[in-house]
Amino acid sequence: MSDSRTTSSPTFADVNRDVLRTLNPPGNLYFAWMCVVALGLAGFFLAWAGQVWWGMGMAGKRVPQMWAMYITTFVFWIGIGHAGTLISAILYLFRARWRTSIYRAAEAMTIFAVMTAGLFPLIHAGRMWFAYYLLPYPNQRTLWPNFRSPLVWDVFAISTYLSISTVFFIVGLVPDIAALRDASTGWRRRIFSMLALGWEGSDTQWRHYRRAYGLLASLATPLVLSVHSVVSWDFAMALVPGWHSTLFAPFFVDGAIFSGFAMVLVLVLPMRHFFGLHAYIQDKHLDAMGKLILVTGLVLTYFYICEIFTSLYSGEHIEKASLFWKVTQTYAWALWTMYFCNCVAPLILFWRKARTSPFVLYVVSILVLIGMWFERFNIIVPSLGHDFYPYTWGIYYPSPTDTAIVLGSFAFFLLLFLGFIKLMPSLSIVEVKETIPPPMREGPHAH
Amino acid sequence: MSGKAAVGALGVVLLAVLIFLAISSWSRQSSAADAKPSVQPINFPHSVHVGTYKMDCQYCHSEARRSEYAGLPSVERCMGCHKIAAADKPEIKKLAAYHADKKPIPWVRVNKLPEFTYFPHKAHIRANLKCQTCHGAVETMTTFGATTGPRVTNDLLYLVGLKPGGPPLSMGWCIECHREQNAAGKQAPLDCVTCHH
Amino acid sequence: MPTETVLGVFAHVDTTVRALEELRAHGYHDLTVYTPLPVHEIEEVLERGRPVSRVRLFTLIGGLTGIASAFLLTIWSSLVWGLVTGGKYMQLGSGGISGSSLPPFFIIAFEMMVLFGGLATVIGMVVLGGLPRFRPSSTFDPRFTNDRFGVAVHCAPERGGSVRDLLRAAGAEAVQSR
Amino acid sequence: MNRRDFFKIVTASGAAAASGGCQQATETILPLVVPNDQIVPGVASWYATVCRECPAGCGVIARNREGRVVKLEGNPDHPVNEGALCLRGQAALQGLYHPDRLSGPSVREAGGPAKPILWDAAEKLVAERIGALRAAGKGRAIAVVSQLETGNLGALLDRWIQALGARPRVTLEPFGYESIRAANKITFNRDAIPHYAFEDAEVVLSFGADFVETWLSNVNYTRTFTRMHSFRDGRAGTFIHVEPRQSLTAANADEWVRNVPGTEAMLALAILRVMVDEGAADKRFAEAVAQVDLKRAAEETGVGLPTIKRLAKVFAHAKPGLAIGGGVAVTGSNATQTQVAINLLNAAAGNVGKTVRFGPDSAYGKVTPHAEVAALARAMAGGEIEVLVLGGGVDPVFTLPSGLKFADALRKVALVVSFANLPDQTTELAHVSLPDTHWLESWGDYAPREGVLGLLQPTMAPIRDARPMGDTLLRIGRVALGAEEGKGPLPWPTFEQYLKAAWEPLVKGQLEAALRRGGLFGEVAPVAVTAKVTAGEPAPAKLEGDAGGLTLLAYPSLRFYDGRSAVSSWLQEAPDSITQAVWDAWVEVPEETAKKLGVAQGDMLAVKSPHGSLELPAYISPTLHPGTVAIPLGHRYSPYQRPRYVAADLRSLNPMALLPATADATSGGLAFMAVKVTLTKLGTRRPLAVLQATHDQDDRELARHVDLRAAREQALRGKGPAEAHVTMYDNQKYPGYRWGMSIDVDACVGCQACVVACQAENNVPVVGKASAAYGRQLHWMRLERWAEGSAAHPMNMFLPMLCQHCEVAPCEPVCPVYAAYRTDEGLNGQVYNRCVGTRYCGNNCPYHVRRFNWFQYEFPAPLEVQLNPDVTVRQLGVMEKCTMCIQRIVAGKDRARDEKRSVRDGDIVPACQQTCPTKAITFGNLKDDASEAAKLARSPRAYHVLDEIGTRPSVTYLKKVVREHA
Repeated sequence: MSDSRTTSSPTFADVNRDVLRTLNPPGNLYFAWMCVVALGLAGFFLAWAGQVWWGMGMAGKRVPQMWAMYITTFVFWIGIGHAGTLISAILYLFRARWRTSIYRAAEAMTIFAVMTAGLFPLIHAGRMWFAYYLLPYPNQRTLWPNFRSPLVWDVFAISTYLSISTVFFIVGLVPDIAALRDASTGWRRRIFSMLALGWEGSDTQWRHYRRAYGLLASLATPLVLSVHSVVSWDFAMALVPGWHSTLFAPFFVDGAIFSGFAMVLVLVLPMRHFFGLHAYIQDKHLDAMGKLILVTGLVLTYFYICEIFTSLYSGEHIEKASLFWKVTQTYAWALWTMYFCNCVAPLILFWRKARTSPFVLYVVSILVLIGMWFERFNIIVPSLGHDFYPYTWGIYYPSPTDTAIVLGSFAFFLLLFLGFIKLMPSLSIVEVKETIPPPMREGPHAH
Repeated sequence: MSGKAAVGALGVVLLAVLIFLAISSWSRQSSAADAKPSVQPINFPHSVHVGTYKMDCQYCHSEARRSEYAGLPSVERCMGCHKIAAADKPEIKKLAAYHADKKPIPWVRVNKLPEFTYFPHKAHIRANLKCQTCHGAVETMTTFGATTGPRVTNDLLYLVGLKPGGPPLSMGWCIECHREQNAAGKQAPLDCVTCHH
Repeated sequence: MPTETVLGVFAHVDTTVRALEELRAHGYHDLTVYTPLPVHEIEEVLERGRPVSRVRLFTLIGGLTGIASAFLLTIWSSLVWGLVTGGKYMQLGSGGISGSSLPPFFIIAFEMMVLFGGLATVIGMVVLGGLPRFRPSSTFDPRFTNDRFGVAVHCAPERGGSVRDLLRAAGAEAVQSR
Repeated sequence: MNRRDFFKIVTASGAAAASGGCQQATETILPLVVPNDQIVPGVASWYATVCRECPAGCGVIARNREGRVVKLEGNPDHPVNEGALCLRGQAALQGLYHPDRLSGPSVREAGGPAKPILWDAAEKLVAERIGALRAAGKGRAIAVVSQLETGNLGALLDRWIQALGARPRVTLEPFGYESIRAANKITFNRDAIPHYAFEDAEVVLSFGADFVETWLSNVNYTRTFTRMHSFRDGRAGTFIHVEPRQSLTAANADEWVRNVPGTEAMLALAILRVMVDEGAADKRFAEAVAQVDLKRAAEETGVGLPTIKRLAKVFAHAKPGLAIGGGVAVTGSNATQTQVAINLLNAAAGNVGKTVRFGPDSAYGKVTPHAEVAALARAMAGGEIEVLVLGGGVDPVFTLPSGLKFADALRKVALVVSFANLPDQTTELAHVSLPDTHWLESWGDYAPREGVLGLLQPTMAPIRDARPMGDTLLRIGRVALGAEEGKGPLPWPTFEQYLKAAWEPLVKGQLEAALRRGGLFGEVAPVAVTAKVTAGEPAPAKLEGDAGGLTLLAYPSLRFYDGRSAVSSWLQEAPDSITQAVWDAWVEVPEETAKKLGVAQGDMLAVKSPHGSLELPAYISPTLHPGTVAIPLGHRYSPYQRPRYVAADLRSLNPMALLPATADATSGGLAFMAVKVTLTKLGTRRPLAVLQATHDQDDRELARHVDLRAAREQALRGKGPAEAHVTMYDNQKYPGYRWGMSIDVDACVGCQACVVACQAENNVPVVGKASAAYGRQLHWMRLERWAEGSAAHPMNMFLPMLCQHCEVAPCEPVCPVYAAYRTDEGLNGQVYNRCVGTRYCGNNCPYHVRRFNWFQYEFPAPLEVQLNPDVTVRQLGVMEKCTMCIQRIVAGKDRARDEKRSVRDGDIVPACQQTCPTKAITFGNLKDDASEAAKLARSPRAYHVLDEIGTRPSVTYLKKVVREHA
């Protein structure tokens, strides 16, 4: 991938054209991917239907691993869902301009990841047809959810996160949809007109818009940090050795950012390649992303060390036994895979050439995603497998049902994302324009 | 294009599975059967027995004071009066036929609580509760019927801020009464597992 | 009073800014400026002397409502049954509320604050920005969402001519009356 | 009496009421046709009867709801079990409601399938054959085999036999203890099995007698053993057990002595020799041990000389002691010699008359010796028998050794009439099947020992078209004799009338009272006996087969007895306490041998003897004597369980397939230890479903122990400082009661009765082998075995683990919907209908006692009739756990309120406590300082499992007391 196309700066009209070009009718490759997605989704829903019909026993769970791959994948997707809002909110507040070309895709990824994650509590519940009991709705029995339960905190945190991310996303989209509206005809135009809410880009609209956007960003920032903290408390609030740790909140947030950025790269690099967006997603963007992955990876390594250290230093027999078992016994392969993927693999990003090489970045990102999935797996399955009570120690084996659902969740995510890139501008027209020099009759000057 | 066909087929499969999920989920929602005025094998008018002849409920439902169930009168007990009383009426002839065949009368159940609910009549009779409190104005019913148990519409009304009160034999309705009794100094349990075990 | 609206279409930021400066200098304050993106230079001219957007008030009220309703919901609903879990409880007795399980409620309060605050912010933006708009305003041109800037001046009909001249002089590509 | 008609109707409607999670669209309710004062719908009635699952004859009371029996409990008035019941008794309901129970009489052409037939026709068919034989003067060609019937059914059978001139009746009880009788005849000149007064002994020295499992009367002896042994009762006696295998009884011993199998006689005489040598026994016993060479004995028994000396010292000093013998290793060719040696030990120590009491003799003394069964088999094979009548409860094809070739002999009989009510290996070869009623549906009587007359009465109407065996035989006999009812040698119309007539002189018109009590219970005065000293020839048992092979120990199973209880899926799923395996059978292989063969647990082994072979998965035992292998008796899958719970049709699980038809020459008893076998690795695997991941506590102190001396000191000083709980929060207030439980680990013998009782009471489903192996069993209560010490001297602790009802319960706050919460009365409530199934509570419970409904579990008809109507049947996807029998608590409070009082200690008894033979479990109000549970919770031995987590459980455990010298 050459840098030749990035040399001359595009104009505002180029931006509109380039971005709108991504919405052209898709080619065969796209449909080939859709077929893969269709297969995955069919497996996903059939497995789910089987599980509802025959019971949770279709999934490989047991005593003591009453939670296993569903919650693993749930936390994984929630983690993925962190990069988007982080990029759009925190980096917005820090005025990191390199965010502009990737933030739309990242935000979409966030929403879809959270939606995917949101399926898992349903899939996971033994009686999902009563899942609405978790919502605080007034009813004749005067029964309410237990606000002391971390799962109810999850309900609040995740639904708030999904709502605010969606709002943030839509607010960002409005001016772009207006541009879309003005560039399209027929029924598309009618739909876009409705979605654009009649946006015109007048000065009044812009001033409230800018203020609202800033406020949303400042609300979303603590939210991002809180969501994965709350998810981490699902574990930290429990007694299970290997879960009961105050370290978990920052540990999870960092891991979430780490995996989120990896997922952004996994999605953005092919987009850049296939849509020819090299002018907007430049090497400096990749470099910045690579640095972030490196830093969060190093922080994560620090947390791993802390985890082991506290467990050893505590002198707590059961904690130590749990750790020792994880490191050396049945699931040791998963633990060492995780250490390799999350601690060793990102180290290559110390090297600048690696940070700007799409291939290396892609490989590292995939490894990071694998590693982060295994991190959640290692927290859940081996910890439960060797906890307080030796009588019930046991090994969890995934069943075809769990496997189909976990793989199917990736198909579900891809369906949403692939659909999105063909329906909505996956680069922010407005914000990309902000990064290129505005048109000046007197010639460009420093911005 | 095969891809488009696949996407279409996927849509159909997904729709089918979603409908399946919805139906199977809904069918597992164990709600109490809401029985409308029922077609009974013998048209038994409570209004005549309770209203006109002022019979005590427990004369027929004699288990109520000592058992979880109120009980139904044995065919023998029905015949105790109806050997003579109104013996020529067509409905009573049906009763006599059951008696002659030594067959129980297959009454259709009207009041039904879900299987996970333990409701002892005994404790409520001990607390001097009137049968009509729960079963309605039986003395006016020519055909006994009741619409009982929780209803989705009821929860929806609560959701929009109305308080229609619990429908009869629903949990909210039980609880309301138990709370009132406790406020009046009686001991009506409010512990979940007293009724759900 | 009848007014005339004059629309100038610009291709460049600097010409737009110039036109705005000129218009302000000539006392035209009833302006609508269309830009495909928020432009710092243009905002600088327009925001001069204007109060800060009231959207933040919406955010504040929304956030406070969220906190209050979260505490109301959690505390009240805990008291309805007063159930004990894990040795923690909150019960309403003759001596007031006994037991304490307050700390987890702060989490709910935080989430509700963000949710209500965020939603209120958007409502604020929509209301204050005059959205949703079902029919395009008369001065809007589809190019304004692409690469053109528009300055619409609302003035008395008799001053229309001078405004047109002013806009043209500033460098407008086209000047129209709407 | 019209009660039975009545039952039918109510039973029919009761089945509808017991439906599971699914709702029926329309439901009809059926009133009774005729009112009945014995039954109030919704109120339980109790009927006393006698358990016939084994010859121990415990008293049972059956809880009848709406005409169907839903639970069995021990009869508290019955002197044998005093309210306790073992797991087999608890599971008898599964036989009653077995889906495969024969639906009516049937006939079968040779080799063909069974065809239904009408009762009259079937009876006629048999009667004509018998009549013809009798007419031809060939009455001797008629043989009757029944299980042990000491009462009037036996008497009636004998009258029938006499009337028809048939061969004397043979009773078939695989465990007949003939050697004890023969030895008693030799030593005490009394052909009887005495009553052993465990409770009066200070030291019990058992030579293989597995009294916790099957020996004579397991509930009675477990119960009285605890009274002698448990620290709680202040006795703290000593129990020494000699056996090559660590059986459940051995696991409860203070000292388990692992000997070479078959050398018990030698060891007993060696002990006697030491006693004589050291002057602890009368000189007249010197004659008996003249030939005993201590050194050789120590060598051949594999028990060191110091141990022998110590055992002798301990036993001799006991005032009194008790020596008993039994179990598989004491059935060999020298069984009678062993028992004689044990008799001499008892006599020498002066125990006879004190702890060994003749007079109240055991019913087992009336079993016809196995030699007679063998003679019958020979007669059958020789074509002498033309009609064979097999009573209910006998399954000779399965329970007799393959060396006897009983099946072949059976095929030579022209007409085999079976009264069994469940299909088994024998009924498959029967020509006419006339299903007997289940004992819970029958009249009868049974005397487990002299002086104790138990009465059986129908506790419900037969759920299948079955007729009492007595009635059928009476009718057949009359037809065969050509007599009418009321005349001839068999005048009685029914067995019920025969029984009532026979009881009239005993009860003098007070039969109702006897029925209510469960029988007539009296004491028989001990009879004085004098011991004759005979010289013992200390020879080890002779074994057939490959001299280089391993001795096969085919040991009786606690769960299945001789196999008759194996039809129960509850028992299949109640783990064997030692191995914690469920469902499958296994071959227990010593570690050394396993290493040599290179087998791991679950690897298939072919076990070969000269008489047959078996393929079984291996269970590697670190404790088994290296020269042996052990296979439990009685394992089989009954047909209905095949598709549902296990993958394959596994019928050859029984080690009887390997045994020769060897009998002890003196007593005629069947030798269960008679052969050496060879093992071959097959290379395939059939993993065992073992519920306990490890028997090593990993220093977590789940089950704790204390030395006897320390325990005594602490008991004198009282309780040390109470555990202080630091908390920032207000403590919970208990306005009324606060329920709690105490479990004495010292008393618990690990018999699993509580596990099955809980399953019966609380509608706990059966999950099958695959699910159980994968940690998905649903038992609310489990019995853990924790082992400490070396393999040669292990110390086992049995820990019943159930919901701890923690005050600071980790399961509760994590539940998002309050389905788990703490009640005002100190229970952890679980509201099934609120549960969404997040399983968070299950993860967070450090004890892992919460159970999840992974599937919609079924109760195949008619087993659903057994469901307790007071307990919800849980839907798929919900969590469940021990409720401390909340339904019993509610009922207890209701009773108290009726009587306008508060609940008294002992009013409410959960199912586990109720059935416990050792009274290890005590439930009560912890707020009441005087309650038994509260007192035990303050004991110096009290502790909480995993108390360092701070869950503050309501279940208090009491440490096991370890005898120092052991």
